Amino acid sequence: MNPPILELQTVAHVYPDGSKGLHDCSLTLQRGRRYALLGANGAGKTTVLQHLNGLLRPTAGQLRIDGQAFDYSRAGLTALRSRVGLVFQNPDRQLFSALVEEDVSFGPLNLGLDADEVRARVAAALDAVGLRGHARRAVHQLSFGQKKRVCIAGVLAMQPDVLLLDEPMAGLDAPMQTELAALLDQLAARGVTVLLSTHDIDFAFRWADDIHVMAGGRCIASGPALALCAQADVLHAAGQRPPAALALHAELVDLGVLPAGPAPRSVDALLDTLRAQKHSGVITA
Amino acid sequence: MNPPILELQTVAHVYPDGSKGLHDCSLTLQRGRRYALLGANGAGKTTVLQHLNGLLRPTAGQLRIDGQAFDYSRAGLTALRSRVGLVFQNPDRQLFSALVEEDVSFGPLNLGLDADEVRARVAAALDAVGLRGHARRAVHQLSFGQKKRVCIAGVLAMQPDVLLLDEPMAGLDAPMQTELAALLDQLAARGVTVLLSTHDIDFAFRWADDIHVMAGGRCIASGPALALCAQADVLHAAGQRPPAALALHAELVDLGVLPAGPAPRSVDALLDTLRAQKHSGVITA
Amino acid sequence: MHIMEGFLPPAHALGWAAVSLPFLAWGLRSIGRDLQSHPERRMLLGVAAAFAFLLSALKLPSVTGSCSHPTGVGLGAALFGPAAMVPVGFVVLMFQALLMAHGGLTTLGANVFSMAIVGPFVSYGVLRAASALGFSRSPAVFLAACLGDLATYITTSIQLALAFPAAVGGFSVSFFKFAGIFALTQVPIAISEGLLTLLVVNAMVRF
Amino acid sequence: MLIESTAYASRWRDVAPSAKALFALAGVVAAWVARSPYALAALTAVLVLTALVGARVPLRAYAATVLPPLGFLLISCAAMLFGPDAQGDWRWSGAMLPVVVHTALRSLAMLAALSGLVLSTPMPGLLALMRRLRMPELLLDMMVLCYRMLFVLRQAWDEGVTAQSARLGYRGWRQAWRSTGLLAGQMAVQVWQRAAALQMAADARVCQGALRFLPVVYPQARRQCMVAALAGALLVALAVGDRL
Repeated sequence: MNPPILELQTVAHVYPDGSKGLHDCSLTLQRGRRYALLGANGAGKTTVLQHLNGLLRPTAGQLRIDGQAFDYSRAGLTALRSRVGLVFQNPDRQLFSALVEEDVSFGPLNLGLDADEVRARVAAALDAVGLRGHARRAVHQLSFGQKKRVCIAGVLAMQPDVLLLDEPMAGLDAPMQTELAALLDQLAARGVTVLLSTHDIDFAFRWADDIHVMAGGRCIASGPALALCAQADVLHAAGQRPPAALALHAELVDLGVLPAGPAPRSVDALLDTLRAQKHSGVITA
Repeated sequence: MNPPILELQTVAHVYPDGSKGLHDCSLTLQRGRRYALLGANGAGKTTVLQHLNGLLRPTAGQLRIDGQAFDYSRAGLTALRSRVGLVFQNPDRQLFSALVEEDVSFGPLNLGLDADEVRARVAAALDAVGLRGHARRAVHQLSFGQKKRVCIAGVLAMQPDVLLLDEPMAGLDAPMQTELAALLDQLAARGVTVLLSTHDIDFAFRWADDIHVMAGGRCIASGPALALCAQADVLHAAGQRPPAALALHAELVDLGVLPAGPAPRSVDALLDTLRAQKHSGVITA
Repeated sequence: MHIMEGFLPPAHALGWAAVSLPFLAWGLRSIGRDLQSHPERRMLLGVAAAFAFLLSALKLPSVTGSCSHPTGVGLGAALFGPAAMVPVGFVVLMFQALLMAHGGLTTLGANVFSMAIVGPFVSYGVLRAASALGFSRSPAVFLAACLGDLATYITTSIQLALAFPAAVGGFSVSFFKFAGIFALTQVPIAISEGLLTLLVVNAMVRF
Repeated sequence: MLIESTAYASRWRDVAPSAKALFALAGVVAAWVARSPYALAALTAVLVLTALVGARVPLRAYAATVLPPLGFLLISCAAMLFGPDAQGDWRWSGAMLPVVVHTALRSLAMLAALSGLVLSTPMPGLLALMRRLRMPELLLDMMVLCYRMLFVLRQAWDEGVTAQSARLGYRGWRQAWRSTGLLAGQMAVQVWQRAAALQMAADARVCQGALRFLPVVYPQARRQCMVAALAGALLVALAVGDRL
């Protein structure tokens, strides 16, 4: 097996004001998978993301990239950040330029690419997020969801191997969430490792391949979404209840309404299963 | 029957930039009930709330309070805003003071109350939201959920008859949502009319007595939560799917797993019903 | 107080630009030195300029309809030093000219001199002097902002009088005419400015 | 901000800023060169019409833009024509009249020249032009950030005022002053937090110091500059002719 593309090893972080961000936090990211970083507010999700991108430096423990300990040299940071893109939660705190295409060009230009290459990347990134027609618009004329997509384009234009997103679904309504999830799926299908933080276990269960559970500044459990969400004690320790789809499925299997087998990933999928059941007319009880 | 405490009658609102906020929007609030204002982003929820508090003035139609048309005089606005409190979505945009108790005293001081009365109200409001011990803390040291409660205390200290909340659950994780919903229930039990906006139909269905559904700047339907959520066509027009608990209940009744009857209000309640079913050992199919 | 586009004769417009330029260069160099150790200062001054612009476009409660008072320049001088305020003031004045047609590009040099150089220096000086004399914070801040504003308005009156000396009596008569007629708007603005700065500083120190 | 929204809606929005700036510069030079009131008035008329007809700036927006500077013009001209004399009596002094007329007309012409530019060119275009004209990088960075943050801070300010109004914060003048002070103080503190957040976001995208952006390309820039230079030369020729 390849070494993980990114890894935190027993990382601790103490903020300058003395508050503890992380302690003894370990987690790994494998190439091309979709990860959810699940935890309550204040569990340390944002701090983890900032460590993975080299914005924060561990007080103890280490960050490893491709199996190598990361050295925090200037060149190393540039290389790390060009491979690991981070999208922050609030667009108004990360967009510098008022013009969409200018802002997206910021990252690629910093990588030292020539103008033609940058132009091509900006166009491709705006295409990917569905904002090609808005290249010449002013950021302040866009909706919240569009601004969020400009932020993502700004990171995609750097063509990262790993994309980190801090609470990307916050403030988006259901159709916008579906759209964004589809975009992230596309990226993952192209081999980009995606890690997003969320406090919504139903979303994490529905979307992620693997889940890292954070509580009190530690990653208390990691694993495939299905296996992990079945561990009620772990979820409880993180202040989460089991995903609705999983809990319902378990009850319905117990009652003999549904055959045993892998649980559907969402309540909608469960509803579909029940409807199919009805048409087949078989009640196993 | 008493006249509704607040009412919008065929209200239209056009923003100065020409964009339409509302058109032909009518809805009523009866004393002491819990209302959800349900709709997608951009459906006009925030605009409705700002009309109910007199922050915006209808381009056409009128706002009625206790059955009287509202006159937008200076004195009228003061009276309206002291009776109808509005909590905005983002705590950082509505907390201005360094200390918690100072911020909560902002409204009562503006009402022109004397210092003792203000002190008493601040203490009572902080009690109500469970932050009494935090009165002297700095606002910026609080967690997101605590800030949200300070915002609510700031409005409660004005002792409003009607409490309006814009997307109060946004950004809160599940335990914090449960806590806030309990607080709102307490207020409603004391006779305060509560109206909150949300795009989460599962939450609206679980919590509200009555639901107003917004779509395209209009209130397209109003009614008791259960009756309203059964109208799939109305929900569809508002870009909503039926609440999961309701849909699941209907399927399970159809399959004969559960007896016909009123649907449980939440997936958790449904799970409880299923568990009870299992123990009684009766499968009606 | 802004001198409008084209109001100054060419020689005066260019002359004031030539006077302001060294101050601007000096301000930029002083910031540039700091950037080595504090890279976030670039962002800080950009955001601060936006905030100063926002405050300057504010309609103050007592002076209805009046806007584009140089609010924040005195405050900024106290926080960042008068040198850094020259570029910040330059940016604010440039934006006022381009986004609100207050002031102008041909008169930018003159306006920078009165509002981004004289104003902040006077504010800073008053603040230092007041604290040396043992004033408490509130009167010191009020005086600094208020006198900085008044100094700006007097400088502008001098600039106008130099450009348009009276036919009889020359510079001094002309100066008193400009100073007299603009006092109607500028003195209330200076007092509001002092008051607002005082409120802002009092709110800030509580955080 | 009226100028801002008008510029984005202008028909000449996508004309190269260098061309529009060249024409505006020619207008400024011509206004400085021209001597007779008639020439200045004609120059003003040409420049105003160019903006209204050529760039399709709506008359209402144009009028609203130039109104505040006209107020300054009125007061300043009044100050030169009236005022206390050596004895301290207020009187009309006609001796200044020719100077006042010339100054007022020159101001109007220049105001027209630069209003035409800013009402048809959104700020990013002007900033890109300044970059090409080698304005110091630090100054440009400050302007880019200032321009973006203007909108962010203004929105925050408006939301703050709305939230305060909901709690009766602008009920009377006392409350209004107090609320304004509180809000301004809270937002002043935010200046540092926002700057820190922006710096972090810049670092995440491998910021190397200065902020760099890809300039917008105007494919027709050459031709447009030629046309602007020609039109500008005509304006200057008119002014020089007036002087001779």
